[in-house]
Amino acid sequence: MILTYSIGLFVAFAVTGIAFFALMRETDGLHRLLLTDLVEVVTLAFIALVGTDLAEALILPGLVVGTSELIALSEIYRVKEGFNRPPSDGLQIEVMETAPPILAALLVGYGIILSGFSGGAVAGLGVIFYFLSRDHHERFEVIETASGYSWVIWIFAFFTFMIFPERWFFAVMLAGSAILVKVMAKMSIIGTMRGGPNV
Amino acid sequence: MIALPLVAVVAVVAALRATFERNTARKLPYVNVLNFAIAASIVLLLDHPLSLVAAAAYFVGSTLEANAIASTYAGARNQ
Amino acid sequence: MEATFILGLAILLIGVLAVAFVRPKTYVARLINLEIPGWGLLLVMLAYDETLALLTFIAVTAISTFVIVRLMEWRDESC
Amino acid sequence: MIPALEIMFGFIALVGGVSAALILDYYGKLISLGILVAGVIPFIVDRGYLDVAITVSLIAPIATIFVLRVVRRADA
Repeated sequence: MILTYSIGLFVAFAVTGIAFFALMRETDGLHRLLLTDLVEVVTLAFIALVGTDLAEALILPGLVVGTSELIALSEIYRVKEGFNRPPSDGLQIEVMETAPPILAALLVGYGIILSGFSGGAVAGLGVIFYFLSRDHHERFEVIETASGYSWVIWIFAFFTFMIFPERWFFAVMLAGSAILVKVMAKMSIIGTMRGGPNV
Repeated sequence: MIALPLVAVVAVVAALRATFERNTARKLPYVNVLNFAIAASIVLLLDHPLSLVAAAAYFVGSTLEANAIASTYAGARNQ
Repeated sequence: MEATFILGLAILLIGVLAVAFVRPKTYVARLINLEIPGWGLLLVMLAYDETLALLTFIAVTAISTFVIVRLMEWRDESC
Repeated sequence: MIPALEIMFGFIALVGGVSAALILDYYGKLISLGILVAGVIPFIVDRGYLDVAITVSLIAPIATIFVLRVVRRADA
């Protein structure tokens, strides 16, 4: 067990060295963005080596921060380089005609069962995939409204924890479903961000 | 108990053939054989009702992936 | 436990080498190679039974792939 | 899982990873990623996480389809 951990730590250090070496030598902007994603994966390996519930509790915030950081960096890069012409239509293959509703339904259903941030990410991926294959207009009000209501539910669950601690199960359920809707709404907005008329 | 090692050997052979095939279009049948073998080994590995669902999900997903690659490749070649 | 862990470390090492010294040096090749260390990290997490982190990691990897893909599409359209 | 099977499936995963790193063609790289996933899935199933296996095998093709959008543009 101890030997396993030392081997893992050694490999993790070597891999981190390689990743930062590549990041140091790189000058192009988009390549640096891709290498930042690599550094995120590599540093998560350190946390994963801890190997208890503590690791799980540390990886989840790392993933949240990593995603939001990547989204923000890509937007900054896009604005800085002046890419202001939205991309045209995507992949025109026959698989994309029938598969997205089924796959999206499966992923969203499983995400609802999972709930919390994990469920939100899984369900949001399904919604991204669905929006990617369809024409989508004027759906933003609905998504934003759902997101706002879920924020209210989250606050309500928080106060339930504070005021009625004996109703903790109810509060956990409320908070889990609210975070699910919130994360799913945010992720699905990524899928619609293709530069349409109302973005 | 002979079924599982047999399926694994088939999977290894299919993976090697798919890897060392030069032509990209000719890799895809070997990948399909590999997907069949892995779906079979999922069912044989774990004796549980849900493993059938997992094998079906893997089969659907990998077939979808191979189909998407094949049709994009064909579309790029036709242009 | 042992086999999963060592296989995960090996794939992590291969993937990081593949991303750091990518050939041909294009954005698309680096984006595809970026998925390899993700699977290695998945195996390491699997060896320590971190189920929830694993599920979230897979979903988040796909989402960040999509974010970069979208950025590249904007770039291709504008250049 | 008996050691022989672990060696076989691990070998499939390693072959997929190495060839995904070495092949220059984009479509070949994506096919090799599929081989890597095929080698990883039996390890997940063997540890009993069938729900994880279902999710992984549904998400992997979605990520491939995302990448295909860029590959088609770069290839054309």
